[in-house]
Amino acid sequence: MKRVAVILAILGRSALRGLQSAAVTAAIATATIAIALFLVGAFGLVVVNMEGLLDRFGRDLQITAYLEEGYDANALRGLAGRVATVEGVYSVEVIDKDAALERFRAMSGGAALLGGLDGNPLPASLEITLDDAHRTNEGLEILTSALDGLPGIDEIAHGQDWIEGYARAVALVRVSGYALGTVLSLATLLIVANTIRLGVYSRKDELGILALVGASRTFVRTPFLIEGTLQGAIGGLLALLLLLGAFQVAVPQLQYGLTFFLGSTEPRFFEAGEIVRLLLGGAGLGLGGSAAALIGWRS
Amino acid sequence: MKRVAVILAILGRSALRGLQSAAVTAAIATATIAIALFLVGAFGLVVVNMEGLLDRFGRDLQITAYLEEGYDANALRGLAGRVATVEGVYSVEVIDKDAALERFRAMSGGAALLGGLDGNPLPASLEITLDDAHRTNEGLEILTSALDGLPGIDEIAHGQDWIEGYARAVALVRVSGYALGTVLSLATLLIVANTIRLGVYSRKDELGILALVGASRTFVRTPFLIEGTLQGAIGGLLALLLLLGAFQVAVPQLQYGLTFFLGSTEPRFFEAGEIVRLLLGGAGLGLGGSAAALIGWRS
Amino acid sequence: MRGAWESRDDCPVRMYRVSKSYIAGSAALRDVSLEIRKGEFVFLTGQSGAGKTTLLDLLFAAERPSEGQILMLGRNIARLRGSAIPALRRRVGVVFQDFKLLQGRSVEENVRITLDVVGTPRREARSRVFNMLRQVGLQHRRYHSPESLSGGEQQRVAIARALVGEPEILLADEPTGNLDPDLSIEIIELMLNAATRGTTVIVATHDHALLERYHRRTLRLEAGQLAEDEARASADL
Amino acid sequence: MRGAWESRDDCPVRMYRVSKSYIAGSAALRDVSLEIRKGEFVFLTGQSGAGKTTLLDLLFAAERPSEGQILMLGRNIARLRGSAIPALRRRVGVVFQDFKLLQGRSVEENVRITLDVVGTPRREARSRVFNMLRQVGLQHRRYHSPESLSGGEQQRVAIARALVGEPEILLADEPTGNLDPDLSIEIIELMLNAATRGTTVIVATHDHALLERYHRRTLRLEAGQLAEDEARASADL
Ligand SMILES: Nc1ncnc2c1ncn2[C@@H]1O[C@H](COP(=O)(O)OP(=O)(O)OP(=O)(O)O)[C@@H](O)[C@H]1O
Ligand SMILES: Nc1ncnc2c1ncn2[C@@H]1O[C@H](COP(=O)(O)OP(=O)(O)OP(=O)(O)O)[C@@H](O)[C@H]1O
Ligand SMILES: [Mg+2]
Ligand SMILES: [Mg+2]
Repeated sequence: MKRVAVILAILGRSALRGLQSAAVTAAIATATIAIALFLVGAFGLVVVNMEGLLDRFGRDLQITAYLEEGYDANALRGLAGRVATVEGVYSVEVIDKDAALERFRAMSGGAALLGGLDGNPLPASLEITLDDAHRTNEGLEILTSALDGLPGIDEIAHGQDWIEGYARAVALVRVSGYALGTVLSLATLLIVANTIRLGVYSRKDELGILALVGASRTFVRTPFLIEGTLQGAIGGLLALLLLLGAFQVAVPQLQYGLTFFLGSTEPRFFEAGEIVRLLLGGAGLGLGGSAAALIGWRS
Repeated sequence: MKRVAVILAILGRSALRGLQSAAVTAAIATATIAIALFLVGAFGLVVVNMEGLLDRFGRDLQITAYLEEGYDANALRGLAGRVATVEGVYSVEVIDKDAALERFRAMSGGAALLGGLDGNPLPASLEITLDDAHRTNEGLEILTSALDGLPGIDEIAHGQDWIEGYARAVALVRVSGYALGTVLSLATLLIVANTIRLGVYSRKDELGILALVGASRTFVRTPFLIEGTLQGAIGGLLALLLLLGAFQVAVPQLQYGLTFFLGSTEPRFFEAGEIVRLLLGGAGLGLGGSAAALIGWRS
Repeated sequence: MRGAWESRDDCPVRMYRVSKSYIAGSAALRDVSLEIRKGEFVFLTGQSGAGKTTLLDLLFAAERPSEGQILMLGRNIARLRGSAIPALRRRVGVVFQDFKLLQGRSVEENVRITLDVVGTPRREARSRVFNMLRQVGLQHRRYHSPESLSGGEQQRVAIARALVGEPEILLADEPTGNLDPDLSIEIIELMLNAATRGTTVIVATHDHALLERYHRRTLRLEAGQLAEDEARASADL
Repeated sequence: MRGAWESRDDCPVRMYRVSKSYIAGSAALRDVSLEIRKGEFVFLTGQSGAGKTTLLDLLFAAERPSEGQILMLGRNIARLRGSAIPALRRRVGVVFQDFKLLQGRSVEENVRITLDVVGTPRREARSRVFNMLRQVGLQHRRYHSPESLSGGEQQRVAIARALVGEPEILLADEPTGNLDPDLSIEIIELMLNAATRGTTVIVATHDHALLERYHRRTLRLEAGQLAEDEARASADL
């Protein structure tokens, strides 16, 4: 056991000395990892904020269920309560006949149309919003069939086919997000592995000499793996600092555009969990990269 | 002159031999460049197609100018002709009172509302689409003030504030596109420079030996610059092939989602000019990267 | 730790009909057979390209023989699994013809590597390294890097690295090629001492002055063949 | 091409009170003054670490002197601009103690580099390289890489690289350290021939056998100081 501890200490020191003796190479590799992770992080920030944005847009979109004539206020409230229990429904608002007339009057040209009318031809309605997950054609179908079973509902309207438009936008962000994200992650993996491999390559003499003096595979490789992991973790940290800096600089710069389309909500930075994941990702990339770089290295 | 030719030939051959003798390093560097450019390219493709998509969306969006009563068909056509000359107007369609009534009848609940009416209370209108550049709040203002000056126009409507929504979407794509694109390009530049620098670093013995046998700076550096340029160009070519392959594979895979939100239009690949720019970009990156890598190299 | 039959064998180095060709058709080593006893000190000589380095490379498994059997410390090297090679090498000290020092590491670290790979505690390692460096006259350079040493100084670092672990076998390839005659003698004396303590020593050299001065068993290679084995000749007496 | 005053100077190598310290306080070279005539063949000797390599390094501007003046081919090296160094080096052939061959390039390419840097057309270069390799006995290995050569073979490639350009000055650092006595003599003869054709040759060596065999002017360094200059002594006669 003592010997294991001694060897571990030797390997750890060896890794540090390796970073020191190949300082320039290590610095370049770390910088590259930082850049690659910065890229992933910047992309992640944009996607995270875009999804938040779409979510808020989505919450403003409503479905209107027009009701048959002859419902009194109590019956209306009872119906609204039952609709609220339907899967995917986020909120229900009751618009009675008077409120509907009021609204119509406020619409352009509405007053002119109502001029010659007696009574109130407009129906009462329920304005329904869906929760995040159901803001799709499927969610709409579930709602429609649920409402079909309820008495008193005459017609369901979801103005201007917004569901389709919204689903398009969500799909657009999701698909391009996933596609770019996958490509970006794969590319980062490869770039980091390549960078570390180049670093290992520039020290191939060292690997060879270690093997010649009787170092085992573990002894030769472990310091490189430790170095890779350290490089990755430091790269991740640098990426995080870069992202934070860029975020601080960019947000006020883009303030006009951002308030314009994010409304009052501030764009958000990563949360603690996401930060930890970024750092662990960096360390993992470094470890994986150096492991990959050492694959097929004959000792 | 002959000697210059001889030396150029020697340098060219030397570059090729360098690539050969450091084949693994060169291959790794080229692969890294390819990946980085693939990333830029993939991002570029998504942006290019998203802009096309937004453009098509935008063309479907219309502004309606309601007209005063008492216009006959001729006067209407004259007015439409004048509107068509307004800055930013892409097309104008005339909807007379009959057509407007027809449309209203087709709307949900419209027939019920019209039940008790005599005559046609609906106004004639012009449906105006804007060209790409004017599909903004500013474009709308220009149009509005131009229409204000025209006789016979009662009210201008642009349903559901689409201009704002559209401008938001365009800004979203543009801003995140520019931001990510800038970051991506900078990162690529740094990654390529770093990669080539690591390659140069792993051959520092060679640089040293060349200097010791009396090679001039030019003689030592030119082959590395040529190598870098070749690596960049080949990396660019590989990136292009990868992109083409990914495009061919991804498009049918995503067909459902794509037809859904791109409509009938096929997603497009890069045009010749864009391809040339990608390849030149690769070569330029390689050249710049190797030049940067050699900066501060003492000979 | 070692099997009883191994330690009972008094010839830690045995080669039987060994040949080695790097390039098909031309053999660097041809049909070489020899035995070297524990604690023996042997010179290996021959012209440039005769196969001295090749023979040493075979002995510590840097190369595999094309034909024949090699027993090192009782193990058949021709059949050794790759993962068993480091364990063999930790029992063999090697002075390489081109030194093979780690650039960017200090002289001390270069020498200490031999002790690091067997897990010697740091304190003990440092004092052993210091003593070893003193024996080759480089204790005052221990914190410098090999690049800043003269050719002969680098060679002595390589020798210190090979000897510091008190190996059972020492293979030294031209260990005095960059040393002046006085230093050469000092270094050879160091190796002779190691032999007295039980290390089997093989020294490849071109230096006729050394061969004549020490009159030890000398293996002479000629174009890959063992042309002369003086000790064997004397064993015939 | 060269200034008339340069070619008129019959001492292409002159050092005047040159000192060199790598580390403050300890001098690798101390107050060395010497002159070497065109076509002269000089041995440089001294113990390991005496400063032989340092002296040669100063002569081809791999290092700058801490004090003193050095004239090489009429140019003051201490004052040479960095960009003028390659031009000097193209007129000086150097055999490095550690060879400094380009790994991954063939023997032929390694030797041809000397001709490439001065822009010799390929055909002429190849035939000159071939002839040179034949003189060091390696024409049959010209397409191999240095790694696959024995120590002595690599050393001869380094010698061929230094000589193929017919330099005005040849600096050889321990050029026979890895060669057997017969080959050593062949190589020294090669260098003597070059001297006869007008090349100024300085050979650093530990090999007393060579010094005794050739009885040429011998500079002996001791701890960085010029302890003996036989030719100077004979000039006193
Ligand atoms: N890796 C290799 N590939 C091909 N040929 C090789 C290789 N290593 C050695 N040789 C050849 O095998 C022969 C013997 O080489 P070796 O290095 O054993 O000679 P040596 O006796 O050590 O010579 P020296 O005294 O010059 O070091 C030489 O001709 C050499 O060129
Ligand atoms: N770059 C350097 N930095 C520090 N010290 C150096 C450097 N180069 C040489 N030295 C020291 O200067 C002294 C002279 O070194 P030099 O290489 O000239 O010796 P040498 O005569 O060539 O020895 P050898 O015969 O062993 O090659 C030595 O003590 C050496 O350690
Ligand atoms: Mg050898
Ligand atoms: Mg020296």
